Amino acid sequence: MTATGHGAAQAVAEQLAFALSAAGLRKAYGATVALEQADITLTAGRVHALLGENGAGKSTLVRILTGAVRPDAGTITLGGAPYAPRSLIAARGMGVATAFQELSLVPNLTVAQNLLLPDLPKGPLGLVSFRRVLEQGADILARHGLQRIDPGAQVGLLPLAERQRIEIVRAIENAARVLILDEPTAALAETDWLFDRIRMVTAQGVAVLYISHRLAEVREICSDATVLRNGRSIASVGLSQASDGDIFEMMVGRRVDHSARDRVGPPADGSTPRLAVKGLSGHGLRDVSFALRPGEVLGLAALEGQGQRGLFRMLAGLAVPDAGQVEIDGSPAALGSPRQALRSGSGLAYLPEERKTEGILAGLSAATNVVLPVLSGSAAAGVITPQAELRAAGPSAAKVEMTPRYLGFAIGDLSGGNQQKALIARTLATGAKTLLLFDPTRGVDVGTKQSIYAAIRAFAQDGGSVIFYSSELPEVVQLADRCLALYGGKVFAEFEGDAIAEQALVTAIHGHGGGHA
Amino acid sequence: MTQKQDPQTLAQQGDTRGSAKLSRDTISAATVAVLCVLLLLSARLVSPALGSWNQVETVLVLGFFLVVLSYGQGLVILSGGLDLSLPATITLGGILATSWVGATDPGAWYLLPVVLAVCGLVGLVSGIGIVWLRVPPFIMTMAMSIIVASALLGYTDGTPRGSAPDAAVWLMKSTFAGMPTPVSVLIGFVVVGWLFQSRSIWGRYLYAIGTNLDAACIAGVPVVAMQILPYVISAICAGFVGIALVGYSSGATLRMGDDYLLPSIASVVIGGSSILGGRGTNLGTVGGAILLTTLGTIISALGMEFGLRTVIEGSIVLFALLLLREELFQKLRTVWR
Amino acid sequence: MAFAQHQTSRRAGLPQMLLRLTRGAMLIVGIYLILYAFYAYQQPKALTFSSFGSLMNNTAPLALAAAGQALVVISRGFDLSVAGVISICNVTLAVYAMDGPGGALLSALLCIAIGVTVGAVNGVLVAVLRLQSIAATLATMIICQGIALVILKAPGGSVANWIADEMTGRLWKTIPVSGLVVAFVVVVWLMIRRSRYGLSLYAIGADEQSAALSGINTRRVRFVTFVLAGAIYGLAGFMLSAQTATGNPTSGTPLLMLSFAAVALGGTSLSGGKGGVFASIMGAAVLMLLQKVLFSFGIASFYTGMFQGVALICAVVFSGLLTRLGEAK
Amino acid sequence: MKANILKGLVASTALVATGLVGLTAAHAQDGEKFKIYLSLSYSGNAWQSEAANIVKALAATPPYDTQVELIENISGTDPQAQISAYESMIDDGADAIISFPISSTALNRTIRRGCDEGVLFFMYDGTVTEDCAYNVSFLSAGFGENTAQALVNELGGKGKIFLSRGVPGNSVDQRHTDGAMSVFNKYPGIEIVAEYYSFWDDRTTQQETAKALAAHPQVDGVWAQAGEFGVIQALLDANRPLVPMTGENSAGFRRALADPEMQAKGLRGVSSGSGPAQSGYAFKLAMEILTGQRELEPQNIEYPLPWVPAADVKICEGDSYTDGCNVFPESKVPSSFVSEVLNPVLLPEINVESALNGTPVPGATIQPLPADAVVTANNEPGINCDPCEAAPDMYKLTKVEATVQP
Repeated sequence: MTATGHGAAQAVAEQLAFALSAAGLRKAYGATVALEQADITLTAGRVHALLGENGAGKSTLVRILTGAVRPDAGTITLGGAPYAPRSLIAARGMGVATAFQELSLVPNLTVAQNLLLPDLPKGPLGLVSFRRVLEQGADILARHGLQRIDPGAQVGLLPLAERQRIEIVRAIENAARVLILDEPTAALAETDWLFDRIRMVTAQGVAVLYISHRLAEVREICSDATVLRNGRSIASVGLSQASDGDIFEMMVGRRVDHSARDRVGPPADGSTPRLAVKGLSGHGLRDVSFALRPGEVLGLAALEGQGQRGLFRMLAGLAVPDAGQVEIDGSPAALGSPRQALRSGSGLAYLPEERKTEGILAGLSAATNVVLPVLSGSAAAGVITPQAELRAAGPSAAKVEMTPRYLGFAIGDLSGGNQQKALIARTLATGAKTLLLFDPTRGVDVGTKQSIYAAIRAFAQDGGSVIFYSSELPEVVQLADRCLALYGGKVFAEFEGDAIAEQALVTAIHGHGGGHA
Repeated sequence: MTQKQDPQTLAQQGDTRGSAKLSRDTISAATVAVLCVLLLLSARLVSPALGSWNQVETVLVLGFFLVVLSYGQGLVILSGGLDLSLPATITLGGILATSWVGATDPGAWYLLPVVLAVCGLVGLVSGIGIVWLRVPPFIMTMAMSIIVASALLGYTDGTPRGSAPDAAVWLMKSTFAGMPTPVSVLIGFVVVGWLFQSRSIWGRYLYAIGTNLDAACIAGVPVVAMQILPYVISAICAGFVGIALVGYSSGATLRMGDDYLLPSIASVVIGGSSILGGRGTNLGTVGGAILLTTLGTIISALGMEFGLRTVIEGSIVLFALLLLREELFQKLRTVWR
Repeated sequence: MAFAQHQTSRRAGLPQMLLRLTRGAMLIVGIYLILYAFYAYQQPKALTFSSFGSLMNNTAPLALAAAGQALVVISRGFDLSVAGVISICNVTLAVYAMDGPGGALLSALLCIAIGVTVGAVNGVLVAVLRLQSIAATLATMIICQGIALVILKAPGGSVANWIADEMTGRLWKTIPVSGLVVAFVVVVWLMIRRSRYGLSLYAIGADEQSAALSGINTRRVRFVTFVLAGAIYGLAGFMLSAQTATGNPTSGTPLLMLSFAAVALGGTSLSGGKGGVFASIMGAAVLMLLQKVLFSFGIASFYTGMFQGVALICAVVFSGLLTRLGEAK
Repeated sequence: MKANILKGLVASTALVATGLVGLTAAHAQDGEKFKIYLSLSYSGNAWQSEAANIVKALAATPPYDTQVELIENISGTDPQAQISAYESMIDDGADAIISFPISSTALNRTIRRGCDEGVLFFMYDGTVTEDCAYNVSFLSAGFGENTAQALVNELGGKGKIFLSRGVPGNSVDQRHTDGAMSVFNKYPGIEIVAEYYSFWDDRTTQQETAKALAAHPQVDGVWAQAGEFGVIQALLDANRPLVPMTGENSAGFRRALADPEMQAKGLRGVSSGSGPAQSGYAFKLAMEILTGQRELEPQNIEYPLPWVPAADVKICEGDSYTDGCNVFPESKVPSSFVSEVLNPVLLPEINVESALNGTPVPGATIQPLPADAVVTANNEPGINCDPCEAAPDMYKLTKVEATVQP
């Protein structure tokens, strides 16, 4: 805090006046009620966490506060005055700005233009002055320690992490009173930069609403939390007074089992590897070799952009390697498309990174989404009925503890967590013996995570092989039998069994120490 | 609700929020059907002869062409494309049927399928161009249309010869089980079409690639084949319409398909499908096609100036579109919950 | 933060040049010049001012129709009403001819007003009522065609002489007036492109939701786009009337598909967010020139269509290839 | 992806290459001959291609075969495209342009430019209002009023009738209909119960007639433009009796008029209307002027109105209209074939094969047009002249007399 002596009291008074408070918010989309009864109060200069499972109504609450949608009922006050923004711009005008989870940057405009939208500085003739846009954009980037980003670069061509930072910077620039950060760390491998920024804005008396699934982060930066469940605000608590277990219980509605996993010893080395990767290069990967044995869960740990995406896409048949070979069950495999990958040997099933754009088929039912790869198996003479689909999807859905009722719904109407469950169920339903899971629990709540972990373990115990990448190291620690740390497109270190520890992984993924364990 | 509660009590609270149940597709198909019936009934006000079973039969026979055609168009749109080559392909079917087969050729039983296969080839070329050469569907099919039309012009030297195959005449002119044959065939076609689109794995695949091509590919859908397939089916449907038209009017002309392009697209969108793909049913499309034909029949009976007729026709299309709007569906679903 | 990978540094070399080439109108301008060279080789008269002038006159209506269409396509939409607007403008000018320069100005304004009105209706249907653009404009097109037929039942009437003569003439026997009208639209476009609206137009074409979340009023931008496009169609109708000097209630129909072909030839992606108005105008110019070139080569007229179709596919494939080569590393 | 790109490059280059090779091969020239362009608006129906075929056949018949370089061009239904085509022809040094004009006014400026450069313009069937062009057309001969009167006569002055019109928004359709209405309006007993557009096409006529029949149970007569055979088919489809009707010159209609079975069902009427023979006549006229055999200023020339009542229909045995026959049997031509393509007086050198295939008759030579062949047409404002005064007796009957009084 940089506030000095006598200014502090005055600042506190102002801060209290600037607090945002919402009561009894309700919002329904047609028949779907997204938010039933939500109350929340933000205090200026402090970071308030919003916790809840996917589909609890967090996004809707954010959209209401942002002015993107209007509530059906309830009231909001901002600094004591009624607050009912009719648009995003109106909300910004009142000092409330949001960094969205699904980034809201326009891909074909430049960084500077995105930062300044919609009020771009004008030059003579009333036209946009590209020079001033670039200057002002560069200024903003510099202010937030992002000088390395070219303000004239097209946003769509930047890596995801940089886009996330730009999104956050833009929100900060517009947040005079309230800053809303929706999953700001989803694409960020480390939080130092972000937390610096947050501390800077709270020092200026801005209230921050922080939404994240990562409780460790929340504990680090937030002082209070509101828990949403099923569209209701269940409780508001001071974080120092609540244990993780309490919070999980409020979120999920039951105690979460956090017992350490029992590692099954890897099978004898003599067996043929289910998947053998030899000297694979291309798409950011440089000469990577490893083998995956039956019954093994292999974790990949890496910072953003170390070639893990390329590896998965090449294995899934979505990208063509520059060099190298992939063997399945000992014989070379031609992976020309995901369909071919599914049908090579004992099969490779891929869970894509982006749930929305590569995963779900929004208009179709969850059951169809689950059984799509194996439709021909569940169809009699090419004819398939919705009932047959439900029956076929049932067993796989049960493995990820997905409520059967949801199978009949359009998957686009389900919460993110249930969508992810359906997608995992899909990889299980394919019957493939090897699963390629890219960040299987991205943006998923604690309860869903546990179900997914259980499903993965059960799959491995039945003799299946799993290779997964996770952006969260604890997940790797908890789930993997063996772990590869990628750095610069190469396997930098390998850990096995109890050697997989968070501290060791952190150094390895940064390219320090280690060597082959 | 900010006070702290006992987690156990909280845990008892279930998810009480409702969710959408009624399918949008059901509503749009039903709406279109209701509109058709209303139109036919109100037609009695115009002329007492309208609204009779006789007129319904006329509408169904005249609507035969558009229903078959817009089924193919509907599949293409469902898969995320658009087929502008229909007029030329209709003409291709008609011309080949008259010039290769002719009235009494005993080889009609294998020649007519060959004609359909040639039409399918046009669709195949379009599909390949779209998938492999990555030409946008709009441009690819438009170019194919120009190419096929010009090839036909050259092939016929401008004059289509020959007369309608007997089989085609039988299809359009005879009666079967007390109903005109085209009506019976139409019913069969709609049932088979429904089975294919809504109850077959290929239909599912088409919905999947129309919804999200990348996701469908990752899910293991054979995307290349499935992107090409609808163009082939659509071209075969168009060829079939060409043969049927020849049977109906006993001869082919080089411009016989021209009037069907926009109505085929209109039927699909009126039937509640998304022009962007991935949503819609063929029952809706059938309804849309019949609605348009009914409308044409009634307007033609009004004896108005052609300009005014056109204005009214356009307005009713617009009205149907407004009625089938997304927001209205949301409201309906809320009310009917 | 040594690990942060920077892909922002400017890439140089051939791929980058290719990318530049396909972004702008360079490619299509190049194709035009090559075609013109062929044409001039076959038909030396092609290099006279009068030949070029009449080619410009021929091109202007389609070029303007394509310019308006390009706006809508950039915003990720389709506008079929172009045919209707042009027809209405044409019959209106033929039925209510106003002579002299003042009359011409009034006529031009009248055409623009017609276009703006239809565009506003489209705008309301698409931006406010959220109809799919291709469906909504299909309906407005049918209605407009009907209105044109109500105004003028059969081809006939005559457009004011001043318009017919001056708008198709040449200034100082050299510069075609129709070319100037098109150039005027290009200049206006270059300004629009650099305005807030212009950036917003590209933004909603690329990603409407992001644009909305970035604070762009997407409804307004969409609405304005249809209105602007309508205004340009009005000008297209005006120029068409000047060229044909008569009214024809179906005069706009042939321009419908051609306007899309021109837009695609100009490299404007039909999926929105990319391309430009000038490139589309050049696309239209290439289409019209292609007719001349095919004629000068004496292609059997039955097969002209085959060449046009193949040329269209080749051009689109070719520009797509260049774009992909440019984007690949 | 790279493979795809290569594939695409190879394919497109190959296409372009073959195209260009074809282009250069096709362009051969002979400077000695008259360069005559045949400009069609569109092809694709029997009428248009027959008209083009007889011009081609004539141009291949001695001595024209050594005098003429005939180049055909199809520009489409768009006036702009035809303007562009005319301009190219003028630039290419055409001596004459024989053309079916798509618009009566849109082409005027270009035609004027061509006239200034010494090009002769011969319009057939359709007309232009530019007075430096020759219009060869039957339009002024009164198709509408004569057929309407014939129908009224058949119906005895009263009854419910359908009007099967042509293309909406077309000046020819308007002229025909105006002429017909000038007669129908005189008879209060005649009630027009349905009026629809057939687009001069059999199939559309059939569909539109079927719709009208569904709405109107009673119909006593049909006045139709081209596409008339569709009316008969629609009536048969609906199991209705046939009725008196008038229509144009399709072989199907003429054969039906002569068919005793159809007559028994009630078919009577007249076949009249537009004949593709006009193009051959226009071409011969152009050649006679070019070769100096005839002096003629640009003017409107009337092609006589064909007129074949049911009683006069006679099916031909051979390949040409000899012994007063005027329709070919089904074995020779399809029902859409336009019968008024041969003319024993004006075009004795061609036969049915010429009309179907554009081939000359072996051994035939070009016969000069009769000295009195040229009949000046009446002024029809907006159709063949503008501005001009319409003749007061514009709609006077020439082929038939009113046998019933209103």
